[in-house]
Amino acid sequence: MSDERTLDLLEVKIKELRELDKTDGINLSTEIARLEKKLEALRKELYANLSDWERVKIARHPKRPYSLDYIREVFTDFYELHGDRLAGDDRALLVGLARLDDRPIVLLAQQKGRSTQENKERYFGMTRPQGYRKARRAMSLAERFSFPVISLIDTPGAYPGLESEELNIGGAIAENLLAMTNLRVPTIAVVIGEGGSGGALAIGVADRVLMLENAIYSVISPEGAATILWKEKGRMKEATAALKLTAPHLLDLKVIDEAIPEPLGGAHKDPHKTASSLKESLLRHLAEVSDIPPKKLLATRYQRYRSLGSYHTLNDQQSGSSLA
Amino acid sequence: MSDERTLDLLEVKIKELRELDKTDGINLSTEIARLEKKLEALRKELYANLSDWERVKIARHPKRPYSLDYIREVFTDFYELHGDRLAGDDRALLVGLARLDDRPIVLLAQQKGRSTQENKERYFGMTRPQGYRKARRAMSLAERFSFPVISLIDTPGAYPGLESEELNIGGAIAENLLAMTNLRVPTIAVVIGEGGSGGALAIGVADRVLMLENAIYSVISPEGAATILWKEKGRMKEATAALKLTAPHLLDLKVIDEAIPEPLGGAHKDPHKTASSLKESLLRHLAEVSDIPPKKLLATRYQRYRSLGSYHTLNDQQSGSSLA
Amino acid sequence: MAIFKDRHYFRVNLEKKTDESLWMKCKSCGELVFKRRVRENNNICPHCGEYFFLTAQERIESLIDKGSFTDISKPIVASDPLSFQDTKPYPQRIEEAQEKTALASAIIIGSVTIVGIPVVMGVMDFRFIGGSMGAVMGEQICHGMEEAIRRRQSFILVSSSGGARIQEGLFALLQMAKTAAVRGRLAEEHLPFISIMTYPTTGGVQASIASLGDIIIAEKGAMIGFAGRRVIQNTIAEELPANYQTDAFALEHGLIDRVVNREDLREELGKVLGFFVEAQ
Amino acid sequence: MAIFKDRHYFRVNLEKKTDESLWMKCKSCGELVFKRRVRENNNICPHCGEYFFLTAQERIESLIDKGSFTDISKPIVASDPLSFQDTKPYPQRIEEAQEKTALASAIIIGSVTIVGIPVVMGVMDFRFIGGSMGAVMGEQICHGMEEAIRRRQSFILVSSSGGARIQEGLFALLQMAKTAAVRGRLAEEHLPFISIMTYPTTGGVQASIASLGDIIIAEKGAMIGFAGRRVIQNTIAEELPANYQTDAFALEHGLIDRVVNREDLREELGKVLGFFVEAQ
Ligand SMILES: [Zn+2]
Ligand SMILES: [Zn+2]
Repeated sequence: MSDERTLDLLEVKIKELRELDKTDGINLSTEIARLEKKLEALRKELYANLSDWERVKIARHPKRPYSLDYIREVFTDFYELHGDRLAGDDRALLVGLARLDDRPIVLLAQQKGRSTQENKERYFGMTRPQGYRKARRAMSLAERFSFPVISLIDTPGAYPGLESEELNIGGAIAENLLAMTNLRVPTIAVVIGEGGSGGALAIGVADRVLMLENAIYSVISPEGAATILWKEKGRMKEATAALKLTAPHLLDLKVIDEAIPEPLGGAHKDPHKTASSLKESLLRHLAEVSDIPPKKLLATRYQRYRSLGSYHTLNDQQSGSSLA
Repeated sequence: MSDERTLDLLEVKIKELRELDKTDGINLSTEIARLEKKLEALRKELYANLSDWERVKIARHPKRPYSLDYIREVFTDFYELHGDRLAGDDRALLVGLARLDDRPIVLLAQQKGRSTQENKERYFGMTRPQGYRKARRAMSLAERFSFPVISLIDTPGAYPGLESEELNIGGAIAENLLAMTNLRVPTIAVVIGEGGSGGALAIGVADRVLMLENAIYSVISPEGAATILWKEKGRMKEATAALKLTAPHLLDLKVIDEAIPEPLGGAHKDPHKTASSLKESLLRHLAEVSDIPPKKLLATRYQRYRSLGSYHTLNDQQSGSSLA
Repeated sequence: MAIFKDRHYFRVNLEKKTDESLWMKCKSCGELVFKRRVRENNNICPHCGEYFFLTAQERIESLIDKGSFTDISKPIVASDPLSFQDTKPYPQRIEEAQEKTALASAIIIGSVTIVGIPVVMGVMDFRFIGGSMGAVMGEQICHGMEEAIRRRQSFILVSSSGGARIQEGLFALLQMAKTAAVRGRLAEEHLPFISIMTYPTTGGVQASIASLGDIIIAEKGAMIGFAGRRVIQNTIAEELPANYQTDAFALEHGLIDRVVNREDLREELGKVLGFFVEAQ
Repeated sequence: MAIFKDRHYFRVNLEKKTDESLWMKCKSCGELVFKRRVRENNNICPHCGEYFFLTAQERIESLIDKGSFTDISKPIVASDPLSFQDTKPYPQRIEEAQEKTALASAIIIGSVTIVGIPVVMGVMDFRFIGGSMGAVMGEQICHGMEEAIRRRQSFILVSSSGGARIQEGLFALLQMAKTAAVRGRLAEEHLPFISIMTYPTTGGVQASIASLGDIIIAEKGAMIGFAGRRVIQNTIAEELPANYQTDAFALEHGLIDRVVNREDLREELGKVLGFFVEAQ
């Protein structure tokens, strides 16, 4: 079976043929059309049954669109707000006002860096307490002025480190969880890349939880799980399979509401198309949740989280015996 | 006229005579009684007309009782709560639960140090952002569980310094001012020593604002005012007189509700007696404000602050002309 | 999943005790000490003061008024929503943990009195898969808080957990949000929640319910924090101070209200609860 | 106090202008520049970009839609509750400041439109006793917020102040609480408050109303903070970084939302206000 690189090479060749076709007046259109069909078929074959581990690689692909890419394509008039008014301004979690088809919203968006310099500034996309508290401030603003809140989640996890602990990162995450369950405005969260544990959930409690098709969302990274459970970091593929961290799995498990389709091969193959799918989905869900009266919205959200998690219930006979 | 030190010496002598009287069986009681009367008369003469500057010295006297002294004598079961859950635990502003004659309350108490070591730990009684935010957390607790809030104010001012600015001390003070105007429980603030500017006011917005007789409460320290206005730090006596920062002045100006009497010469001459006066006053005011229905309490507090400050109103004729 | 079906639900009864060996050797001072004396001493070595590990049952005993405990846990046990298997299947892990601890899950919910004050209490057991929070623990904590609301009592949670239960994947992570949500109801009802953090209170438990106490008390020697030393050293290789995530570190940085000796915890709780009971 | 009685109340009218000299010399680049050109350029040097000082009148002009200004300040002037005298009597200081600025106090409250959106705006003038906040400024700010509530409009405050007005003693200090209280009403009414901090926004103004904006925007070059360099050096003799209390410092430490060039402020305000107007 062909691999991704071969197909990318083929794509380049087709592009070169098209140039040739144009500049020299040679008619290659039939051949080009055939090649394109072939390429499409090969792609479908290649990507039809992506393994979970392959999806992890797509979710982390260095060319994958990040929040700012979607902010440019999906929203208009992004007006960034800085600072938690307490200790600093985290560059790995951006917040601001924006419009989604003319409707003002509050945006919370985790942002990875592309360059080394940008990654240093953005702590490789890992959110610090200053970021979570800035998000909380933005939530209060949203509530005061009835802006819906949309979260774009993309983080390997909360930033681990001395400063984070000194600023009570656990407490910051916990306070956000509580705040989001009570937020009196419609809320939508989308995992666009990596949904890394508590660091993702801290802006992910919402009326609708969506994922891009190749995004992942997990209680722990595959590498972390492999290290802890298999005592071997190298076994992250097995860990990945066990964790059921992909959008299709999580949709099956009814933990998320929708998996938003990506172009064949992943969002980075066609960022515009991905953005337009994301926008369509956001508009649809926002319209739905906006129609729900506030009281019912909150009750429904509460019920969603209250009822989360499966367990076995034992009948009274079974639970009658005592032991210590 | 005799000065304070001479009188203190006389007091020591009387004490020595009393010892003599006891141990050797010599009857000196008549002489002692006379000396005591004399001492009392001299004290009254000395302290009858304290200048404002003398009161400043009493307010800052190193032996003056501090918050913890009153906490021991006025309240019972003080249960200190630590930390702002954000960045640290300030030792210059203590918060906790306590009882005032069996009634649970939340206490906010600024605390100076006595030893060099303690002053280092308590930043010479200057409150940091961590302290104001801890106080705010305690206010929320008070509100959730309907505890009245009692503040003991004693600080030269908010702690100036790089870390304070980095943690947005101005914002921390501002947020407290807003929170206290809306706090849905009875609140009482007492300036027990130094009420240093915004650093004091940040826990001082209340239904009743009291001062110990020799406490001071000012927009700026006498030294600061002398430096800025007279361009000479040494002219703090004049600045003191101009600032009207003593309890009697502020009572005259109707800015505070009561000046709680201190023993002749200041609270440190008889801390127990001072504590019992403070307690009596607190109980009385707490009983009064507790009788007011919550809605009216808040409306009254709002009105108190809304109407604060005097100015001249010009009639329409005077304000008719335009100019630029 | 069949294995759970024919298992008994272990309702904890503190009265019944199997007496084991009489003596034990203190791992800190090396002295041979009477087991019963250790137990009566809150599992603190009578010689050197070393804190021995407490099971959930022992923790409850050390905190409550003698004889006041009733297990009011929900009769539930873990399911295996992901059919998770690492070096062994998840159901087998559960079964082994149940055998080892004589507990149905990593938490017990009890109705107890402390210094005469009735409260609902949740107590985690670190022996049960590291006290990790899966769907059962999440549900039990919520159940405990709802019982506290029904009874108009305070809720106390004693944490001892490494974080979320990996084997339940995202379901485990989401218990953080679930418990936080129900904690909000307790607040709306003006009922106190006192969180007690013991060794260790970390990861997803510290970053959710445990950090949301009206009052947060750490037992002396507790470890408190979000990301463990190893995670930090693997991720960013940062130098960490010796007191990292200790009780003193948490107090200094404002994460908790108090650090309390184990032997004083019961009295301390009585003192705190007293304020709230009077205010109600 | 008699001196106030026969004074006119200065209601600001931006249309009337006395034309002074035609040219000025830029203190930064030394170039001779047309005064009118400077004024049309938001008081920025057309040669080197230096920001010249803005009076309240100039600040208003630079922010609002031309011709949209109406002075809606309360007709009040300072009294002298403490009969304060330092090197001169307080009433004399007030009078001198009024003469210098052609203003009744250190703040103007206006009804204006910004990019077509009607708002109530307060603008401080640093020339008037350092833009210090006494009872008049406190009352005017509250009046402005109450007008915003009455008109269902946003409130914008442009700060330029060294802090509380020392000459009014505790009355000045308490304006911090007074303005914070009324700001609470604006919040309850779900009306936006946009705080603009310029050079300088410090002391009691920064520690009260100016820091309570829903959105806080700093003009480039602003000085923002509580305690000035000199206070810190006199009190604790600490080393301070070069960027202490600069706009960049405030942004880095999370005190403010944005830093904006003077020439972009009007458009920026239009952009922000747009969001809130639509949401209402
Ligand atoms: Zn031992
Ligand atoms: Zn120039």
